[in-house]
Amino acid sequence: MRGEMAAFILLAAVTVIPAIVVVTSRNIVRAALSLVPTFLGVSGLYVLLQAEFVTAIQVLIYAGAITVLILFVIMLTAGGTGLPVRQVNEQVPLGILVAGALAGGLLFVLLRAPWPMVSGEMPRYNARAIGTALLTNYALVFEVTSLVLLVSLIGAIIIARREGS
Amino acid sequence: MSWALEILKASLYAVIVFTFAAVFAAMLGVYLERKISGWIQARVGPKHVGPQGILQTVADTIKLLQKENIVPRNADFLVFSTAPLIVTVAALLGYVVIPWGKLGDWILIVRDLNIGVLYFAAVSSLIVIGILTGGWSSNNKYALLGGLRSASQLISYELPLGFAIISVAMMAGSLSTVDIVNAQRDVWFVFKQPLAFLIFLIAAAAETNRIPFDLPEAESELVAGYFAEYTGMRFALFQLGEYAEMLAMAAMTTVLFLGGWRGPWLPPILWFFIKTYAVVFFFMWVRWTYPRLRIDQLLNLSWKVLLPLGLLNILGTGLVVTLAR
Amino acid sequence: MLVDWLYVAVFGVVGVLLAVLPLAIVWLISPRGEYPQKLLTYESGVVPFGQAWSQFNVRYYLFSLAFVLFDVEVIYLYPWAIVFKELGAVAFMEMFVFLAILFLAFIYAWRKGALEWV
Amino acid sequence: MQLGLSHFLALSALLFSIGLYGVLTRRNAVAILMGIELMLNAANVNLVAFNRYVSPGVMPGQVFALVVITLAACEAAVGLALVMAAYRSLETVHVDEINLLKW
Repeated sequence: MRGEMAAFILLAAVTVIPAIVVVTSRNIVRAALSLVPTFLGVSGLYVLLQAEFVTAIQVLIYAGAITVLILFVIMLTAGGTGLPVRQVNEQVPLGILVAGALAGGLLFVLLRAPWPMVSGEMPRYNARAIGTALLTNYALVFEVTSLVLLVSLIGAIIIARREGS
Repeated sequence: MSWALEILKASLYAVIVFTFAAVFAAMLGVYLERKISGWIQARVGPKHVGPQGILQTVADTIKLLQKENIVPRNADFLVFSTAPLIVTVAALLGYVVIPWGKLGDWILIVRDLNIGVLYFAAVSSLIVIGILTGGWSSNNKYALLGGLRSASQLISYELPLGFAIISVAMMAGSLSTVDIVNAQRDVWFVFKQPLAFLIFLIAAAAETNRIPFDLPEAESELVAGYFAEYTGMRFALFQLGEYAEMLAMAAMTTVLFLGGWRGPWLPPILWFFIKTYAVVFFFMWVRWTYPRLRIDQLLNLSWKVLLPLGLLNILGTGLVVTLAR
Repeated sequence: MLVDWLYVAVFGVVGVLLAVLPLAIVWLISPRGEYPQKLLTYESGVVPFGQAWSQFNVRYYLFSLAFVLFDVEVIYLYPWAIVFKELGAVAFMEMFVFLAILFLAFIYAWRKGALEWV
Repeated sequence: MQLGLSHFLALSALLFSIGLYGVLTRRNAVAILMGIELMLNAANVNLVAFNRYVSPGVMPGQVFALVVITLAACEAAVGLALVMAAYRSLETVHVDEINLLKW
């Protein structure tokens, strides 16, 4: 048990510290790259929560695909580090206040609420259980997902494409 | 206490696998590449260091160790130094789920993850980040262009690769690599899924930047692509990552389609290596025989041929399996 | 199960350490001599002009866009692939509808030239 | 101390607030999207944590975590397409300079 706690603290550090870099770094590419350890840290948290399949998906989609997309867009627009330009707006004090207040409020509520905790283990074959759930109980969610993908692909292509070409 | 023991054991495994990859994938790989290219082009290849030049790569490694690590003034130092590490470590992480063989009842695998092949696909997708940032951080036009091209190529071929893996998972009913090998007790999946095998082979060659898919580093137009600015050991790490990934892909081809360690007479480990190096030889043979593709041909092949074929293959397999149930 | 992933984590950490090791050796034994010309970006031997960090064509974006969306589709194929045998024809039909809708997306992207490298 | 639900909830609250801070203070539209990705990740941690500690054995949390990942990918794709379009016509990615509709 103590091992799990140590792993959690380590993963929390791996998640939160790069996350702070993501929102504060003046170098936009480094900010985007800091997303990678954050995503990997979150996937480690999923391991602790016995969600193997979601772990792999987190790495595959977030770290392997979305980060690449973000890096592409940074390289295709501003191009460089973004260091010569101001990266933050005038809301920094307000932002700190709001984010701090939100964190405080959330922690206050979350840690006091009496959650109906149930002890038990997750299914050993995670992917199998998810597949069964997706194809039976959540079949509608599953089908609608493909519609969402279709619509966002069409939308994104229309928006990103140069007109008339 | 048991945790500490496991960590120690895992570190030991990691050191062994790392050394194995450095020796068998990179050193032997580079040597074989040079020998085979020489053989195909009717030359001799490396000959002077050691018998038949077998120590050539060792000499090269020692040479690279003495080289200065130059970081260009305009480069982004932190990103520049991290990029080769990402490529190498991501390539090595895939080795966790490869079953190398069987000794009695004991399967030689670091860890048989439930989601083995998905894990393999996930960690190899991290290589893109290393290559893209390596190209970007050099602040060199050719390197950046090479990095962008390489990233487009790698992401384009990741999809057909995934489809081929899924076709095999459908036949085996599991994502664990050991289960997949065990499912090929009677017939290798290459005979049940020839199309998926072809797709996987092409996509694997593209994922490891082999000619005819080596556009990112095309010497004649891009100097050396994304690692143009890298020198000495950092350059060697990129090479190590690339060859480690090639061996991992060849091993994965063996696991998914060629029955893994299965085979008559010879011990299983030997079978596994024979099959894996046969695939490696195939990659090299193709590399020194075919000319480079143009980038539009490259992307067309992935998006307009392999992707729809892979999808149709999955649907066809699903239909057949469902009907035959 | 946690032990499995402990191995993965250790592999990552030890991998980084072992990759840094030769770099450390190099740092110890390699010669060092810095002068401005050496630290110049190499490019192809010609003195570089301008910044490399400039704008590139949008077509790279269209490919990565299509990649992300189709990659998301793949994550639903994995769990389906290992259970569809037990669930029978219904599961196959569900996936057929799912893929058919995505095939429309694929055809759209193709027809609109998003998969075209011009 | 036993590792429990509250640890994960606290971490996800922290991650969410960090993401929110990024969204509020960044000028670069891409950086704002990165903040949103952090917030979505925080939500996902919550979903999976509740699944583990409140209803182990059934999978709703993890299934919806997958759906959230899907939506995050769609959001990133469409959002970044908007950034590209804005950059093409206005030559800026800074949201406080994209103000054609404001007067």
